[in-house]
Amino acid sequence: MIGFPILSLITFLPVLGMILILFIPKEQPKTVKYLSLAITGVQVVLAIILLANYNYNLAGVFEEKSFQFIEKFTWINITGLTWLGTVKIDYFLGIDGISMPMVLLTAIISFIACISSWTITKSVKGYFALFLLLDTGMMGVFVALDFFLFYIFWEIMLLPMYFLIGIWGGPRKEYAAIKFFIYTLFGSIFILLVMIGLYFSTTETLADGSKILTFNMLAMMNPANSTADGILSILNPNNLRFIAYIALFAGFAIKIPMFPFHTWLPDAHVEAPTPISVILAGVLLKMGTYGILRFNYPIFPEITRDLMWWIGMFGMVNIIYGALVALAQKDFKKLIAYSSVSHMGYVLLGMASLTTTGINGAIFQMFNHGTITAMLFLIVGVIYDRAHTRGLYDFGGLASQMPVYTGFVTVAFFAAIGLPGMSGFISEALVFVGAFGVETTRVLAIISTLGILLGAGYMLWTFQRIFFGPLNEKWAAMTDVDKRELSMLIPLSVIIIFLGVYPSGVLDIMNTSVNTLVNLVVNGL
Amino acid sequence: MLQVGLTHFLVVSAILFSLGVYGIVTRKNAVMVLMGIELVLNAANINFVAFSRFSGFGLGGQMTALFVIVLAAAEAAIALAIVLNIYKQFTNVNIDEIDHLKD
Amino acid sequence: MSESLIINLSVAILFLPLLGFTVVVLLGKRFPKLYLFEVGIISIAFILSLIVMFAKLSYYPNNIVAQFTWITMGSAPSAGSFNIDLGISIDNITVMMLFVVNLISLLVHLFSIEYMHGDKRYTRYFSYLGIFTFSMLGIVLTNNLLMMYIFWELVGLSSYLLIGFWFEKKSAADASKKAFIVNRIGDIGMFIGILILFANYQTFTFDAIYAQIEAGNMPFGDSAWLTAAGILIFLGAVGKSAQFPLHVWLPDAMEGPTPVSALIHAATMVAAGVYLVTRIFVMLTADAMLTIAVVGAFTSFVAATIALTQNDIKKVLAYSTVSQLGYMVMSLGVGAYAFAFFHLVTHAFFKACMFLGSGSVIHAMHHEQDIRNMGGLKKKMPITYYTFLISTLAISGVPLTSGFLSKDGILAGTLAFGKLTGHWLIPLMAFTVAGMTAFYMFRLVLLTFHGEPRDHHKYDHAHESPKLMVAPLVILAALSVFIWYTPNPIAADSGWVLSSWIKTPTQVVPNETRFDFMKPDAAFETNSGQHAESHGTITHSTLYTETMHWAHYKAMFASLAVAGLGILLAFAFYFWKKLNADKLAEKIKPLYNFSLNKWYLDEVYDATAVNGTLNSGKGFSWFDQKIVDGAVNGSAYVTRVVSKISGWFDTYVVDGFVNFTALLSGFVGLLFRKLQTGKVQTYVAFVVFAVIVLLLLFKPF
Amino acid sequence: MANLYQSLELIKPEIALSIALIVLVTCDLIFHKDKKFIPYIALGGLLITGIFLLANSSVSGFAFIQTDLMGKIGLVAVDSFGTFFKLLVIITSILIVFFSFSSEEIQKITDRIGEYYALLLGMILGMFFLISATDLILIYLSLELMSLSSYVLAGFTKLRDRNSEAALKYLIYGSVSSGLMLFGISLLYGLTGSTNLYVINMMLQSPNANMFTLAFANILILAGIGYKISAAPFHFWTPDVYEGAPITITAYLSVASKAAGFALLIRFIKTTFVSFVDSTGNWQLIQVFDWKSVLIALSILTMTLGNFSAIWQNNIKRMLAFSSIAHAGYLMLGLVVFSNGGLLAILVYFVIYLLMNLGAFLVAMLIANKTGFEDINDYNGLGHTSPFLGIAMVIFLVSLVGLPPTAGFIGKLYLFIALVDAKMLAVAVIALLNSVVSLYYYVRVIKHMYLTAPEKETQAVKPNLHDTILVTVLVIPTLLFGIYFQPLVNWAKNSLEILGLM
Repeated sequence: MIGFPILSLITFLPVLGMILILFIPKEQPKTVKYLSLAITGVQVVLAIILLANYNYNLAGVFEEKSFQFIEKFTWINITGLTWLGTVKIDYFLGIDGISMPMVLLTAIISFIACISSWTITKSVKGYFALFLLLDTGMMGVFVALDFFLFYIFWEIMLLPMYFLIGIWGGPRKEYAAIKFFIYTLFGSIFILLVMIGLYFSTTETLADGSKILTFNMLAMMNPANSTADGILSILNPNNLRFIAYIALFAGFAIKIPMFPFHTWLPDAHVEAPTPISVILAGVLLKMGTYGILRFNYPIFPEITRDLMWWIGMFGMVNIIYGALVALAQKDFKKLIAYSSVSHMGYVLLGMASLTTTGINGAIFQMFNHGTITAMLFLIVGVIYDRAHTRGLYDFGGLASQMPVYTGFVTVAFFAAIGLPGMSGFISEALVFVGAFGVETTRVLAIISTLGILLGAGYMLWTFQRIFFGPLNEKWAAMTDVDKRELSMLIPLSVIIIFLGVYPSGVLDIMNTSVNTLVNLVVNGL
Repeated sequence: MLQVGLTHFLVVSAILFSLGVYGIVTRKNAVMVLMGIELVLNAANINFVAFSRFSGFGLGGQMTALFVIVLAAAEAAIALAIVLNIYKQFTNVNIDEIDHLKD
Repeated sequence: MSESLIINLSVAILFLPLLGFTVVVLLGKRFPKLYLFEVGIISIAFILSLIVMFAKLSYYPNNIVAQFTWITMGSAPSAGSFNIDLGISIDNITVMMLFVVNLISLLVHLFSIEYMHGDKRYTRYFSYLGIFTFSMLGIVLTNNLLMMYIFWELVGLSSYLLIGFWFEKKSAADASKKAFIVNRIGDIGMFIGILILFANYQTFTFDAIYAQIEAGNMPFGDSAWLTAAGILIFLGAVGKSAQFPLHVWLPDAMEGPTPVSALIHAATMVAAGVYLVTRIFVMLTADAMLTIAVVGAFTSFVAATIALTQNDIKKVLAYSTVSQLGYMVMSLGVGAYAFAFFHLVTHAFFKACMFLGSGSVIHAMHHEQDIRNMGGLKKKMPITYYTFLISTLAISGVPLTSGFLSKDGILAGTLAFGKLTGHWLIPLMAFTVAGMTAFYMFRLVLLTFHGEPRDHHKYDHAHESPKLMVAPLVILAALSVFIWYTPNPIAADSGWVLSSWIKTPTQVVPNETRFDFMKPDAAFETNSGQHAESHGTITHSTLYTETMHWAHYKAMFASLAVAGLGILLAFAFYFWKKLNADKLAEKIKPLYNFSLNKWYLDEVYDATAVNGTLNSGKGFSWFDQKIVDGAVNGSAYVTRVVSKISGWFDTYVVDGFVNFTALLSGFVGLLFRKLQTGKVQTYVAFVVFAVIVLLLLFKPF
Repeated sequence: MANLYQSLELIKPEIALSIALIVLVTCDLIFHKDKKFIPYIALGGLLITGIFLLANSSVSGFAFIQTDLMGKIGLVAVDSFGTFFKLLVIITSILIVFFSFSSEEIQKITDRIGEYYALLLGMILGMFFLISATDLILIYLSLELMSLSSYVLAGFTKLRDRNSEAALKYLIYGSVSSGLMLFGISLLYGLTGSTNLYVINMMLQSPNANMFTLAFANILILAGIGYKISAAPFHFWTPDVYEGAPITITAYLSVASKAAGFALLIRFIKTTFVSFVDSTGNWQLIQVFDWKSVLIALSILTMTLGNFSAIWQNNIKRMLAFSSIAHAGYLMLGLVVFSNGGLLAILVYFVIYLLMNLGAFLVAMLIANKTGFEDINDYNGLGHTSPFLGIAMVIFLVSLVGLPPTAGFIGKLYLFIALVDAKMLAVAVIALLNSVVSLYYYVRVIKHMYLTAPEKETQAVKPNLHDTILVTVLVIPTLLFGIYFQPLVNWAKNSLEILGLM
């Protein structure tokens, strides 16, 4: 174990940076940028330190002692409320195999988004301050083990995101920003309600043996901690667990975004500046599925078992529907946005299988979609920076004009299509293997394979539109990718190909945890 | 002979109250509206006194009525000052024309 | 030579082209001479594969397998512990394929040095050849379905890149996309098939799966699933080997550079489908085999009929490739395993030779591809002509050629199949195709090389290709002669290839799901294990062996007859001009339509590819346009309409719901606003009203 | 006499306030020329009152005990609950005095400045008694004392028509409401024979009264209190008066006067209609009137109406007026659960509401001072030109929405905890959906400040040191209580005692 509170550091370092930035005079945008880059860089280093010290054999999931890098101390402790007993909220951080890949992903994507933000010229100070705040929120969501803390991090992200889209976005930014805000807030009120409900249904045993109500999400997973009459307690015959499950699921589903809650996504993506699209697709969408795996699955295993077909069904709808809509798009970025909808469907499908393979695939797909879609958005950004248009019909023949760029696009596109040798293939394959292996989701898996075909369809169609054919003379002066862009595209390509060849690099991290999770959901604690 | 009892007082009070409310809602002139308010207050006063007198509750009710009368006077003073102010600015005291503040 | 050395060499053969690709693609821009590095790499790989082939064939009768664990899943709660392994398996077929792939790849590399000279993406071209070779070798070497699928997709990628190599041309870009997507359709089937097997056996490895099937462990407890798995995996082959109805991509793929067509779309990649079926041969049930046989036979027939009238030199070759692939697939379907693979090898050589030859012609004619504009090239390009002629003889099944040996075996196989099962349509189609093949191939030769030149301008500039281009032709033509395969030009069985190199494996599916003739008879069961050491033909039952013997000479004579007829007709039409093809077509038009209704297929395919629209009245055209081509091709109409509708749905309904709620809240707000009149008396009235309402609502009990 | 002495001991803060009022009025009369020091008298008086309050915070008991009645029941109850609200009022008042230093509107009237503070002190005195009163007559008197002062204050500046209009509307509406309430009181008196809440409670425990009349009386009284807390449908005066009144007074009305109103409502219901509090902190109502349903209906109506109307507002004061109506709805939710948990939620919420609402008004005032803008559409680009005020405004508004990590979230959290604990899930869902709706209009201000490009160069608003400190004083706890709310809850937890019969 490491001698310093590494999780707190990795989470709150950006806030520190934000405060520093507020003291840097407005006239020095360079300093602000380099400071942000340094902060996110240190985050990556910390994430690698975490990985290096990570014990692959500890499961976590529901057991406090097998979580790693735990930091836990009392944050709020209000005694003497006769009717509530002691109100105690812990500052409780820790990671297991489910959150570790997400922490890695967040660090990497933030760093790359930070490089991508170099082109920002409007109110640089404000931009990077908000960016770093967003970073803290994202990291916090993945490391928090107390529901209350989780919820705070979850909501902290809303406002920076609103501003980042709203101030630095495209023409319809105001609409997109508020739409994002309203949708996610709508989702999170359900999470809040369930959180309170669970609070009243769970007790935690203190050191002195007394039992108090708790927000500790690990305690919520153990039926032994249920109160007798809590509204979401499994012991209470009139419990509302089913409704709570749906509410919680809906709250997270909006973030995924799951059909039919997905319409905020294309708008947000199209209007957001490139780095924010990268963050949005790379990390934020993962929070939805992460939340479902972290809360819905272990806390409500019996309902998860009942609803697995439905989860898979929504996954399937996402896959097919997203792909079909993507086919009809004329805007490059919108197309990528819908492809995200489609790809997140695989995550849902894999999760629905309730098998190790499927859930491994789902989490791996979360990671891979993060890197691949981040790259796709960077690619859109490259072309948009030069041409100031994203219309698919406006281009043509760029392959000869920008060969290096085309090379990266090929990597990203084929990774998105799920070409073997790239990370996306492994995760999609695992998802299908998992979903197909279970009777409940088998038919869904078969139908979902159509998504592979449609994916190839829209991706190749786009590829042809933009890169093939005779060069559109309008873009004869277009330059190939520069060093800064290379510095973003190369690491992502390397990650994508490396994980395509050596998927165990990520899969091994989560194996133990996923097995434990599946066991918990399928067989109970 | 008809014995005048509590009920009669209450009926009078109710009528006064209703008249007061009616006046408040329908009169155009601000002063008339204020009169309506006085009627409502006095309806309450009648109640207090009547209850105090007929139900054997002691003198509390009658004392209350005194308080209310004093307060009504104070209120009237402030009200008239404000109405005066209104007159200065709007050159009339028709309260249905004073509707600049609205949605 | 130890087993581990063979393994190591094979791995080296596999990864050398990848090295070539990586180096050339990354540094090719800076060092334009790097294509030589790629060529060198392939030469080394070829030499290694030669060594491996001889070592394996000479000293190791058994499979050599090496594998490692790729992904560990730990111990899953319900399924127990399982891992995903990758590995290579080297048997005789593998090493022969290694040799074939590397040889043709090398020759194509050499050919391309001249052919592609001056192209602006010259080095990139060679790097693509490298990645293709790598992917193809992966398919050859794999010992499991997952790796098969992985490399399957990777050849799809390299095919995509190479077909679209001249992406400035819209047709090339379209063709590359079409190829990838049509292949994907097949791949999905294959993927589901693999899923069926994995879901039941928790492994991707061929041997492990077959061991479980042999143990009577059916997928989901029903042999129908086994049939389904077989057919679904075969769907992958349908895509890659351009079988009906997914064959539409291959003719379009001729948009790629001609050497690429030779390497990928004639000799190697398209044969991967056949190779896949040989790999899963042992788990095919009778139903699956029949399906495969029918698909193969039908494909070969459809393609042959189409090839009869093509005028683009590469298109003719492309359809002939489809037709020959259909042959191989059919051969596997009827159980003639060894001949199928044999034909794969011989076909690879002579078809590569033809493609390279056509490349040579096209090169000489300044990228003229229409045979109606050629003629008389024999004098100008003698080496090209003679090599082409040898290959043509081979494909027509003229004795003394390799093609005769392999084709004859296949025909015998179909004949035997017809006799054994009563499915006579299959041999009928097979023989018809043999005749048509001979006809259209000779038509091609005659129109191209004989007669008077029809485009004098181009003819005058034509000249024999440089040495680097003709050398591969000569090598390949030489390999199309029987002597490399058997000392006896009329009995392939007696040759070393069929007698000792290609061993027909025993099926593992339960007896009741096999064809009768595939069931081992009593004598057989006693010494199972050694049966693979056979005398050439399928040895699964004595009945079958006898039938094959019965069929052997009948098939030979029949095939000779039909081939001769075909050649004769070709000469009659195009050399002696005794018959006028145009007139004939005019004269027998109604009959033509009626009797050879399949011709429509060709027209419909052609028209959809060009126009995207065609009146559909006949079942075929409808089927073709809407489902086969329509779903994927340039029109992609159905998909588009659906996606448009979903797009609309998304904008107006899903989004609309959200906006509607916003609107509703706005409306409610407006309603409330109406209350705020600004008149204080109204407010007071509201209060009084509210008091009354509250009193009515909450009046006690 | 001992009784009187003890009583005076208990109402020391009120006495201090009264003395401050007298001193202020006297000084105002004596010094004609220079009145600059007058506000400091008010400030001093408020501080001394505050100190007395703090000193008194652990004291509880009845003042002015009427010995002729059963037990020790007084006119004024001094308890921790009352002290809590009085402290809120004092804090608000002190802040408002500082606001007034910054306010251009108030600074323009130099000659009548004494009256302004005198009226303010009078109003505070009224609120203090209102908070503690346990007798209907005292309630009515203190309500009137408070109202009469506020009528004048609403129209105090007389700078524009709208000041006078606001005053007139407030006057008429207020008078009618208090008239209705008085009529209700008279009926209640008639039914129970007393104006003392405790006595009424006892009488109701063994009811023989006419239930219909009782309901009528209750509703009339509710109308009076509802007007004070601007609960729908008694809220109609609020937007008009808030818009018309000087911004300092608007802010004051929205917090202090609402606090007093809520204290009254809670105390009135708790002491009059609750029979006992069980061990889990639930209040058992006397089964004479269905307060629960009435209050649920009103609170839902209030928050819904407030939120939905606010969407359409362009004037920031008017928008904040509707927002304060909505918040009154949320606050009433704390009461409808009828438990100590709900009461705790109200107390916590009120402190937070004080901070964020005053903060929002303060920023709006500073902007209006400099630019004259009260229309949200004129705020375009202000966030960029005035970063400090912009960020502060964002924090206040986000807190009003109730998002973490601001204090507003904690307020909402406690409310919902109380609701879920009482298993009133439907109400909780409605309230949550309402808070989503509220996002629209709060964020609209943010949108205009940051997202919408201004048509012309926006004037930068640079707050001076005084204003900066004032804003900071409000921002810091708004953020701090969002992250570390333990002291706040502990304070509220110790302020739940409402003197009653038990």
